[in-house]
Amino acid sequence: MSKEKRYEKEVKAFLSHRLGMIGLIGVAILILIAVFAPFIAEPVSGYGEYEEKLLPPSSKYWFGTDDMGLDLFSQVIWGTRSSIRVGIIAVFIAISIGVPVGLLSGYYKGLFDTIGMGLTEIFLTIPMLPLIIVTAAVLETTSINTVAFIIGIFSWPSIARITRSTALKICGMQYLEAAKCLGIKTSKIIFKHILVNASTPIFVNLTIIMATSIITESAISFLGLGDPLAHSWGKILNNAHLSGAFGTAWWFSLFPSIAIMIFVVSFNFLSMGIRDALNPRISRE
Amino acid sequence: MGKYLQKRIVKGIITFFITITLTFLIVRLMPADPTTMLMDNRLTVAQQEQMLEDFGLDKPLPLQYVSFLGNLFKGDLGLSFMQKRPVMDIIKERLPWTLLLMIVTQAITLLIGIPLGVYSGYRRGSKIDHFINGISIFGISIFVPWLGFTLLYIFGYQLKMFPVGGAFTPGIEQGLPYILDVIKHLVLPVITLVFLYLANYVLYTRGSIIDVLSEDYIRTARAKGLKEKDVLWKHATKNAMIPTVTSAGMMLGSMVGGAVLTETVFAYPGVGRMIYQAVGQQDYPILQGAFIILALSVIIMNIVTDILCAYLDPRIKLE
Amino acid sequence: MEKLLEVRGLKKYFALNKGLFSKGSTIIKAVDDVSFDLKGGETLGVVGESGSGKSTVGRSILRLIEPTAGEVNYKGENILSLKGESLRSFRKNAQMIFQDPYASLNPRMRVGDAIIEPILSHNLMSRGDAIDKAVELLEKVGLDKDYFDRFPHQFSGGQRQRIGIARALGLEPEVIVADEPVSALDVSVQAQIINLFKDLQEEFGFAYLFIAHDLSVVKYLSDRIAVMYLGEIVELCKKEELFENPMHPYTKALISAIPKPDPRIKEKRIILKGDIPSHSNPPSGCKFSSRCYCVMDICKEKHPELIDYNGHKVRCHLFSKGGENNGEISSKENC
Amino acid sequence: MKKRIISILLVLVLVVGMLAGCSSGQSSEEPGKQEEGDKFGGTLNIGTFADPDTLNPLVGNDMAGSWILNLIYPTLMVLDENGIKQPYIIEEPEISEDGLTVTVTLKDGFKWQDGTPLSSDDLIYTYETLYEHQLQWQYEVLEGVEMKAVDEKTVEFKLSKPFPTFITTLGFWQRIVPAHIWSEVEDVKTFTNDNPVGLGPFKLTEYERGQYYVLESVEEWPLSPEGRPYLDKVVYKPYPDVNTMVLALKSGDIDLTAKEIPVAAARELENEEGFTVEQNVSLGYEHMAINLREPLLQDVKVRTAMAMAIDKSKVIDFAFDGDGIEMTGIISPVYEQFQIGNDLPSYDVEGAKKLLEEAGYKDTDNDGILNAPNGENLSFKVIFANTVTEHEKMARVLVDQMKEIGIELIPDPMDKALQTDKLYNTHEWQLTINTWGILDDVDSSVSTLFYSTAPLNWMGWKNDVADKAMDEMKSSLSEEITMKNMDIFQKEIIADLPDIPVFVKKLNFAYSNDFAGFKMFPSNLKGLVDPQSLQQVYKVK
Repeated sequence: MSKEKRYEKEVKAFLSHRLGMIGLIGVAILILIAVFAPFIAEPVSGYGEYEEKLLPPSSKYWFGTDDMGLDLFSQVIWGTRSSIRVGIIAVFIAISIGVPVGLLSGYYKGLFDTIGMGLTEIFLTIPMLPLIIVTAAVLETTSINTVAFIIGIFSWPSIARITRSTALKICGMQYLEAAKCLGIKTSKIIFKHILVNASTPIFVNLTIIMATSIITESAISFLGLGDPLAHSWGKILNNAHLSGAFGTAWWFSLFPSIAIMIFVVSFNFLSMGIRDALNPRISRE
Repeated sequence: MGKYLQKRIVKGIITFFITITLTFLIVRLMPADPTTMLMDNRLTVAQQEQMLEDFGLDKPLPLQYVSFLGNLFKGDLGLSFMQKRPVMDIIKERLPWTLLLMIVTQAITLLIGIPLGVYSGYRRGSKIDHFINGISIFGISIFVPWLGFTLLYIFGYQLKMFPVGGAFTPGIEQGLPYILDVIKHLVLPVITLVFLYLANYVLYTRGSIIDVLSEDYIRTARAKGLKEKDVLWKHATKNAMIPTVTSAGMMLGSMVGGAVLTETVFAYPGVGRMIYQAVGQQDYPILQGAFIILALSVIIMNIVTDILCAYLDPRIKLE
Repeated sequence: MEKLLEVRGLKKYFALNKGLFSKGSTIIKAVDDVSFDLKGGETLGVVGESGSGKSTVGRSILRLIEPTAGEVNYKGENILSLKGESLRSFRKNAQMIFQDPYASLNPRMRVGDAIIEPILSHNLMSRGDAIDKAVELLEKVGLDKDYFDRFPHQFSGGQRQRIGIARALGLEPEVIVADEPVSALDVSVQAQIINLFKDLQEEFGFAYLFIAHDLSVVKYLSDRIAVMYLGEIVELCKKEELFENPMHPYTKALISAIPKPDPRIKEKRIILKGDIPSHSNPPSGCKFSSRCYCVMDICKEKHPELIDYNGHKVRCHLFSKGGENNGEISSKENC
Repeated sequence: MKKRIISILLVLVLVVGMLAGCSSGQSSEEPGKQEEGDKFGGTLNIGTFADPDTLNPLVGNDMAGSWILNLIYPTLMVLDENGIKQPYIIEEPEISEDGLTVTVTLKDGFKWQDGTPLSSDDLIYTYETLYEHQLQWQYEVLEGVEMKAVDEKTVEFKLSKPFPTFITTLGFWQRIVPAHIWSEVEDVKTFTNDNPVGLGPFKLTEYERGQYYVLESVEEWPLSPEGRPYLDKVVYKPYPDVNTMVLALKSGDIDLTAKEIPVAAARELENEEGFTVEQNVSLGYEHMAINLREPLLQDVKVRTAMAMAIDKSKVIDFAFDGDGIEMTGIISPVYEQFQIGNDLPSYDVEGAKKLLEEAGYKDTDNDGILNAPNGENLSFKVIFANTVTEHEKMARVLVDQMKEIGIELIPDPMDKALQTDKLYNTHEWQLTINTWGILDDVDSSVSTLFYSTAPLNWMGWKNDVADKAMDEMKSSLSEEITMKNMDIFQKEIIADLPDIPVFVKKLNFAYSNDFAGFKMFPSNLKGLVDPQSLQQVYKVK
């Protein structure tokens, strides 16, 4: 009876948040596309027919074909998989660095805080994209996973900040003192008390990291530093760019750009919806 | 004030020091010998060794680091592998353009972003609020090179309103024609970057205006019978601007990322394009120098914005 | 009864740094040389205005903050030297009830989980047994067992304080530090909770260190009372002794502030002038001298010792020489 | 409110200040030159992809730099339209019968752009400096060479052994610098040469790095049809993004592309009015090299089967949009005279399969990949630079084609520097897709690629018969000996196949029809911007 009630208000607020719902639907569709990609479009590889190079959209090729005569619709569909994969890996890395750093800073404070927040500031100070570019160039092989890994490595500061501020806030709460006083194990304090409370802001942040990681991956691929063998949207744009088709075959660059936009917009809208729903000041009664 | 400044500067120096050390290491972690790229395939072994020696790359890493730091203090960022000119000179040529691009972008983004954010925060939950947010989020979602190229195609090629790339026309007359020419070249890249960064300011301002509007002094101001317009645009906006200004300093780092792509598409002669080219050529001294200068700019900007915020908000005590 | 807790020379100093480049710092003496004993089953009331250091004493005993100096012996063992796991296992012997029942429960945790969490954390029993115990405890503190699955925000302040008590009881402690446990509650609820404390003490026989900012709350519950001012104990004696024969001017002021049940009894209320002074800049000599209505010249020069006057301890120059009235101040009222 | 205004003002002041600061480039508007004929006048804007790395002609060897530097510092020898080296600012060199003395005479009428006449001292100074500081790779050519100025215009080179392509190699690659200026330079290696004083048809008058390089025509250039270039100015503008460059061409911001344009853009421009697209051929070729240190690749039958499995026309279609010429042997069709008819095995999938089967390769584990007798899969990694799109596409096609005969190729794109490192230093590779650059002087350049001890022979090919043939070719003074050895060399290399040549690129260049008189020279290094072309380009009125 009472179990679900706690979130009832927030869920209601979210459901009535127009942008948030658009985002949620968008994300759901993207996940469905990624999961069911094999049922939507045949994967393409190698090269197609010479006569079918750079064909504009038609009933046969909905998004036209690329400079290798391959179906762009299929590439965009399969690119969804790469994108979600990149996002998930980046998010995973960002959490596994950001959360511990944030916790150490916010819970143990002192030297941990100085070092942790110093590192965070440094990572926020260094221009991220150029550094990712250089790091991508440093790595011997750039598979889509390593690209995602690098993006994750540079995405953790925002997570660390949020975890830290939540930890600091909760450490100042009496219930944490109560828990300490009751002799509850530190690990339990951290997980049950701090992390559970930090989970919502962290989640909101993750959806944003998800969105930015795709933009970054696309930029890296576009600059020719990504995984040349992956079906990522950035790679399609890179092919369009290198083949000089930006100005000649509009469909080559338009559809992957739209895909990126849908992805980024969906995740941003979703995070906005959640944030607004959780902030009672925003939803007008 | 003095102490706050001191503290802020010391923190900045430490950040800077760690950043340059990190940069130094990353650049030297490259898997291939950094001179491989500049070795003409037909260079002899003796020439290769000479080249390593010329760039000080034959020494052990700690020694390289010491001389790197020593030179840095003298303002010497080393020689570019490819251009064989001091990196400092190369950056000096490029930096003003990037700064111009960024300052104009920042100014315009703030000028548009803050009012939009204030208004959508004030009308939170309304259609107009969703519209403003939706539009600005669309802005950050467009792939920059594609947006840039599309703008070039439409306004540069089709409508012939703006030049296709560059920063100014060669041989243009000094004075007003020159300034107008520079502005003409600036328009499209700035539009691209404004699109890219608008959302940040709109959302930041919106968030803080919502917080501010529920505070007591706003209620007091309303209760005193002040006009709603004045309450919103004078009292609330001033206070809501602080987090936005803070984020403006932080944004600088990420703006450089956008500059890499934008400057490349628009053939704009800034640091971003220089970085793009240096990556392609594996010109590590340039990359290293660019990072150092950029990190320094971001750190200084952060200090400046912190002080600016303290100035805007008397509640932040400069202790 | 045996001594359960011996507190000796407890000090807690904070250093306030002035800045990165300015040398030195101001030392704040939040607790300065506090000593007392707590016997098994006894209730010691600690009273003082906010800032008197009473909460700091309570927290230091439970190692929620680290004291600067002193000893806290629990059954002869100095708990200030405990570390890690041994500290954690000591904690089940001494528990705290917090002032704010709204803040002392994690809003994201169900009531039942909050109660069994410490029991499980100390491996006192299996999960199933812990649940049974939690239900039993809920009933013991006067709550319905159906509340087990609810979240704290569904309860009133008084109910939450009961949950907090149940939570502490789960560990079967011998000492409970109650830090202003009722000050955040409505007056009508206060009495219920105080009665609960009394009942539970009778049933389980634990000792209370009961912290409050006015005497009226501790009057009913305490066996002995300590009065604190600016980090020091200024008076410590049996409850009856304190109310019948208060010695320290500050204690007298506090007693006079208790609302009288019969408004017709006109007893002159002693109004203390000014606020409690800043810790960083306490008056020289007696710390109370700046507000004392009996102040003498010596008070501003010499810091008075705590003097045992037949088991009635007091820190005041009025009684410093063997408890004799120095005569000088007899002209002043109430002294 | 006041504060806001102040901050806006501050920003404006900064912007204006910056603009003032940026405008250091001096204005170069001069009174227009007198019209000497119909064709004179006009500015040609050329799109390039990058700035020159350096303006120092003794150090620079990048492509963007050479387009500009060649106009300022023309070389002694140039390519003609057929890729044959011809004298440019010198008369036909004389080579003594024993091949040990080479005499070079400068043509009359050349002056440095400061008015000093070009003399034999400049030649000697340049070559001596080159040798002394071990600059470029050409310095090696000067090993054991004695130079003497016979007179103002003539230099005599004494070689220690016959080297028939001595002067074509040196003269084609090495630009000459003025001795009277450069002898004052402290360190020629790091000299930035910011105000170059050249010799060529154009002089650099104004530039802004990253933006433009303005070159103005000289008053006198004897090699132009009418004594000086028709154009008043040539302006190079760098566009790092080729799409933007093409757009700039279409919108009239530039009139010519120095860099080749992508085929898709070329096809579009061909159909557009006002533009001409011209093609030339690369002087090198795209190939797949084989590391002979790898046990499985040591079997020549495997290598031959791989060569037979490649359908080169498909590769050209997809890797380079059909704009290529198939390689039939080890020598590019551009150098037809050296092709002897030792052809590569022709495309024959069935034949390749049979060859492998006979050699004992069978798919014993049924994974679709053939196994060697020792059980190992015929599976190879093919490395290539991730920035070269045609190699990536080539890899995609080759993966498919090798699959046909049961060989698995795993594409392994990587950073260019890393690829170079693997090829030259670590030898940790199996197959690689790469380009041989400009193969001038075929008879001598094959030995820089395939001689057993040559640094570029990272395939690790060692064939004594071929080595001997290459030795003899290098010092051969008669065409007969050259061709005989060329035949031997080609037979050996086709039999061994350490390298599988695939195709020669055809490159597209486009220009606006507002200009005419262009001449196309081979390779993207020359194209339409060779001084021989620009010295006679004119604006259509």
